[in-house]
Amino acid sequence: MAGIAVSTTINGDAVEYLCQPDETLLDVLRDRLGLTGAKEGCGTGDCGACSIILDDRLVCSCLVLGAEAEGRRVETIEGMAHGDTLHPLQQKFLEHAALQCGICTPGFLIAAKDLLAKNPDPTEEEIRFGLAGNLCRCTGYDKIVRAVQDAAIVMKGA
Amino acid sequence: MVEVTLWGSLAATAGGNSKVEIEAKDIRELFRKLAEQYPGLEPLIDKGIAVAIDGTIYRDTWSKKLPQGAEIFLLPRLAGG
Amino acid sequence: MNFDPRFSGRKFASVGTRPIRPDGIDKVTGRARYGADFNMAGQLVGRVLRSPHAHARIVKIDTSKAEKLAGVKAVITAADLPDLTDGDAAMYDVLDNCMARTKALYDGHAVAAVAAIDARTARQALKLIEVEYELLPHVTDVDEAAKHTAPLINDAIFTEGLEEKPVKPSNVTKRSQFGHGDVHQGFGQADFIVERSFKTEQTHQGYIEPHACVANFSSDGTADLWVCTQGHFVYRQHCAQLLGMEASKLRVTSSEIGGGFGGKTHVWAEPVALALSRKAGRPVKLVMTRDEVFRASGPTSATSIDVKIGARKDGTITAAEATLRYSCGPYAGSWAEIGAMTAFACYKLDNVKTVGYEVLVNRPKTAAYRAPSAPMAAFAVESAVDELAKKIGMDPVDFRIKNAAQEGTRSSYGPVYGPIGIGPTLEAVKSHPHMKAPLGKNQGRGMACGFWFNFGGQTCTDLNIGMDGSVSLAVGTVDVGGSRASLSLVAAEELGIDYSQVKAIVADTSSLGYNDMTDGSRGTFSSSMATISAARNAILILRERAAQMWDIAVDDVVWEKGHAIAKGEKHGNLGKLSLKEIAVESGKTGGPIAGHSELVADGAGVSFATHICDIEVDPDTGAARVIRYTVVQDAGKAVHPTYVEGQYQGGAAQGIGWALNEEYIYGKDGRLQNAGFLDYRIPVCSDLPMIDTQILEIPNPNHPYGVRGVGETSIVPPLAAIANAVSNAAGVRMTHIPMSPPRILAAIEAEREWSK
Amino acid sequence: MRYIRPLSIEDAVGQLAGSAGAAAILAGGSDLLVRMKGGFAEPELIVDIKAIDGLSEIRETAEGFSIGAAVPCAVLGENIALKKAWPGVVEAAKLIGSKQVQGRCTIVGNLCNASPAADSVPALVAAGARASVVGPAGRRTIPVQSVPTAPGKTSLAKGEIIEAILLDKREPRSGDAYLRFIPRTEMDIAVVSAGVNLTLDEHGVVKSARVALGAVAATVLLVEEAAEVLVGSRLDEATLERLAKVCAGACRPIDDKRGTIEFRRKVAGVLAQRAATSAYARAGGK
Repeated sequence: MAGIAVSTTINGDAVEYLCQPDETLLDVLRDRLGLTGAKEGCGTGDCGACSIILDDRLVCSCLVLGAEAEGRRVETIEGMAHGDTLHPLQQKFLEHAALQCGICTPGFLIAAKDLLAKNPDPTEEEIRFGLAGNLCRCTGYDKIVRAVQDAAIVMKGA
Repeated sequence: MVEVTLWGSLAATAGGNSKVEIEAKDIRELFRKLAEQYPGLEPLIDKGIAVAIDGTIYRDTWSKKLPQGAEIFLLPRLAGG
Repeated sequence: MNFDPRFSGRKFASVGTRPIRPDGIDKVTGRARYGADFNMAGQLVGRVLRSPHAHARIVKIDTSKAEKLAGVKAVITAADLPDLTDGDAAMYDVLDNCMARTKALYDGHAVAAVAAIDARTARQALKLIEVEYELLPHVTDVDEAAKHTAPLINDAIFTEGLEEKPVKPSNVTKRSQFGHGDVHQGFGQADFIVERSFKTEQTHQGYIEPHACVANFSSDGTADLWVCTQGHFVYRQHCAQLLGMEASKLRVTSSEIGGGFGGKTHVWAEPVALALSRKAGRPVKLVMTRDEVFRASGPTSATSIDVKIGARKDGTITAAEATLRYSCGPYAGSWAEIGAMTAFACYKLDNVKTVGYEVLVNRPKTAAYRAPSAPMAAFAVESAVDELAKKIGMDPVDFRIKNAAQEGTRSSYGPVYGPIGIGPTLEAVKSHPHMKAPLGKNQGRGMACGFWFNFGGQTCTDLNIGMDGSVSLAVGTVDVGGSRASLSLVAAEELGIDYSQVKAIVADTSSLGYNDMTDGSRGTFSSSMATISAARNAILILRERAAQMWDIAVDDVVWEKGHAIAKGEKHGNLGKLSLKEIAVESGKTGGPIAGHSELVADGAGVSFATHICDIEVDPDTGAARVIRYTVVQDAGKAVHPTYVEGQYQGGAAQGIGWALNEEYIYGKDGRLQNAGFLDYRIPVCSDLPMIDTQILEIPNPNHPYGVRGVGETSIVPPLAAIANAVSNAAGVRMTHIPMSPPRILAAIEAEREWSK
Repeated sequence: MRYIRPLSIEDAVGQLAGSAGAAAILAGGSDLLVRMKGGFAEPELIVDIKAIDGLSEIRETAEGFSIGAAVPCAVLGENIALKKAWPGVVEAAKLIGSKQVQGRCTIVGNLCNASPAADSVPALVAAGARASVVGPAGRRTIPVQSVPTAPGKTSLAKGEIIEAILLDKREPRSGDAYLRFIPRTEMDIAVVSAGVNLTLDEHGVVKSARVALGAVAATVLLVEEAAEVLVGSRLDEATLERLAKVCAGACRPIDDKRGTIEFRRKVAGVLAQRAATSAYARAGGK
């Protein structure tokens, strides 16, 4: 099986890699590029732990082939902070203790970032439905929702 | 002399006795004498038995003294999540 | 142990504050490394071949074709994991569960494994392994399995705990009994009696991170294991025993753990990964798929419980009795025994009797799940208690308050309680605004209580003071939900310094003495006790060094608020020395300053919770929705209240999932039908409301700060609280968990038929 | 295994028709990649159709709407004209999976996956949608309900691709709605579902109707008797009662891990009532 050469942009940087035709973008990110922030919780699009943004659309990277990233823009958790300045969502997740084990956190942050980009002033219900594709088993979601609400306020003021 | 109550599945291995009297000053001596009198208990003691002394549960502290007249329960050792 | 663990009633400076956790930045930036985030040079991919059959004799395994496939570096079967358990029956079961030896005992049971250069090759190799099975009759239902006519899962098992040794083997491995008084007589005094049978289906902890490890076996007989686990020291012991190694030659490093809830207290794939690495001579990474996690890790028991409770007109319970049957998977366990201990633990009872039966079934080996066995027993008991209150005509909270256990009560499992929190949680619930909030159409409110023991156990910590005065705290209890923050607070409290000066880590098995695993809500309880002890030991040294610096007697130096202070008028002009000032000079005063502690943290305080929930039921579809939820629980002392709240909320959410939708569904063929997050339905964000919490602090007399465990109790009341709420909303008593829409709708329809 | 990304529909058809082994079309991948992960699909050829001109567009024409095969469902929800004309179709498409899946999944994929529980299909069937099929033998247009023939099976021949879904221009006083039952609030497969599409006359009386039920038979059911019940009515209580009864009677459900026969029958009727009420209101009925 021949490898496919892919040129793409990840977190603003030009990246090239070779991948197999059946290899998911999640596997490419984790195993070929060392970007292990996206997690595989299920591999079937049911948990959202591998969430990334692909050309401004929130997707599960386990449901995208590595080959499909050709010529596109990929944003992962590793690109969310600017240098050592955390994104307001990252800061609010810390302040609200919106994580316990933290395995779902990168996916939630990416999904929340996408949510607030499309709806800067969401209601609690909109946040809850907007984040329904991300499973968290530790927190009961309470502190996650509060962190997103708080981050939305900060981001509107910014 | 202390009175020891055996609970759960322990009583069956001590010949159906749920209460036994043992002359013991600490948990180590208690376990040694119990194993002598009721060989069926020995493998369970080896695996680990919890001892409640006046309501406080001890799992591994052999040197723990058994006060005269204390209420002593032997409990199966539990799993937690 | 030169350490007084008794509660001292001190005022706190750090404990009880809410700082940001030390591992937080790595977790929000994607840098934290979990089980599958670690790699080694030359690493192979391990994969496991699993039985598709619920019960089958393994006639033959032919691995020759797989071994010849290019890129395959090792293929193993049970033959590569010889039995070294030396009569230890529990460890033999662990071994057999890691790799089936003569029989496959459930759908998903490992039968062989491969290590190959990549995932695709490993997958292909699995297909080339030929296994010849002889199918055997199977049984997956707990009640069916307990019958005399059921297919036998292990014909060497005879029921333990019976008065006469049975002559025939059985799937019932053990009977256990608890209680006191005379229930027959007690029921004779009752004016009202409620008697019902309940069932709960099997659930999974549902941690988002699948089991993952990297094993590296060296040719010199030493090995390293990187693994997500709740107890790396326990994993080391088990793996070393199963592989015939000396424990000290196996270094286990616990990765960040992506959830465990009891499910990562047992080894599954780790001995297999080590055996593959040993055979291949290369590091092997083995990560379970989600399907494998459901089929082949350790879910909780399915249960069948009969409850009978009697009370007088005045609301006094006169007798309580329960028979509890818990599934164990195909290996003996003590799950019903725990259920039997916890069932009536909330109440003050003169006559109580519980009997537990452990039942083998062709399902995965049961593992602990957050207060294991207690939620099902609480569901049955608290449902019956609610019904009994109704019969008597008493408010359910008042009825519980009247019968609640208190200090001095003989618990239903034996010992007499010290100071406990069941009464206070009930009083808090009684006066909580939630109880008075109005309800809408098709809505109902329910409440229920729960109990869990909490554990202590073996614990070891190191506290090292750097020459700049900063403190490194190394603990051996895996941090599953923020304990590094809590333990840093405890170290800061004891030393009298700022939280920011302390950095806590979880040390590997070669860097610290043995620690029991993080189970039984023991992490913060035990490691805080050891941290306090280590800090006090460090303070002894700090005082000595200050005495040297001042050239006075150590007895004249006291430690206050992070400083050495010379005591007595003769030293009036010496001022004080900060921890940092002493640390800077440590090279000249005797070298590094550290405090160590090795102890058995005994005296864990039992914990109680009472939950309130409001449910809305759609009477046309049976859909139930949680619209409000409140948790009231005794924490002893909340070291980091935000993470205590998090534990309360997380346990409640897991309980809500269990109550409403989560269940293992087996087909007639004995195969698991919903081994994925699509059809094993854990709650999503839009399913839940905010979960309100109220922390009560009734100090544990056996801990210097009064800490009890907090992690598990919160999962105990929800099943019953929700069942009681559904009953009040829809007018039907639900006796089968989960209360999925088809079950609720069927109950409503049956009630409609009946009332016609 | 090969992955290709053709630029024209003809090239895609040719590659599919010429492939020696199993070939798969990749648009959103939310079904295909799951099947590949589970080892249920091992295509020799994957044809990614997203680079084909026009397939990623929604076009509004004189006849109605043409929704390209590679348009993610999230985009359907962002098209104001489509949402106004066919709110039921859009709400059905928006129920598939999570936000993450919405960014990828397509209604053509949902249709061709041929699950009886597919969310968008009852809505499309109720809407009378058609599929534009391109294959080695040319183009043809077929009703969407003729695409799935059994769970996991379609009527498409080797080499055929559905390039677009066609929806008619709306008559005045029309409305459609789709409802499904799931145990959770999101992230589930429909246990049972109903799509209803109505057009009213000037007096608010139902002039024409289509009712489709999902997850109650091997394929989505178009229940003509149910439509007959609605036509001529103003959705009074008695009509809704009869609608529920007819829908429950039309079901041929099975017991499975997601629901029971009894549950599906009962709830199919309930959902049909609720969807009809919603469609009626959307059509301007009172």
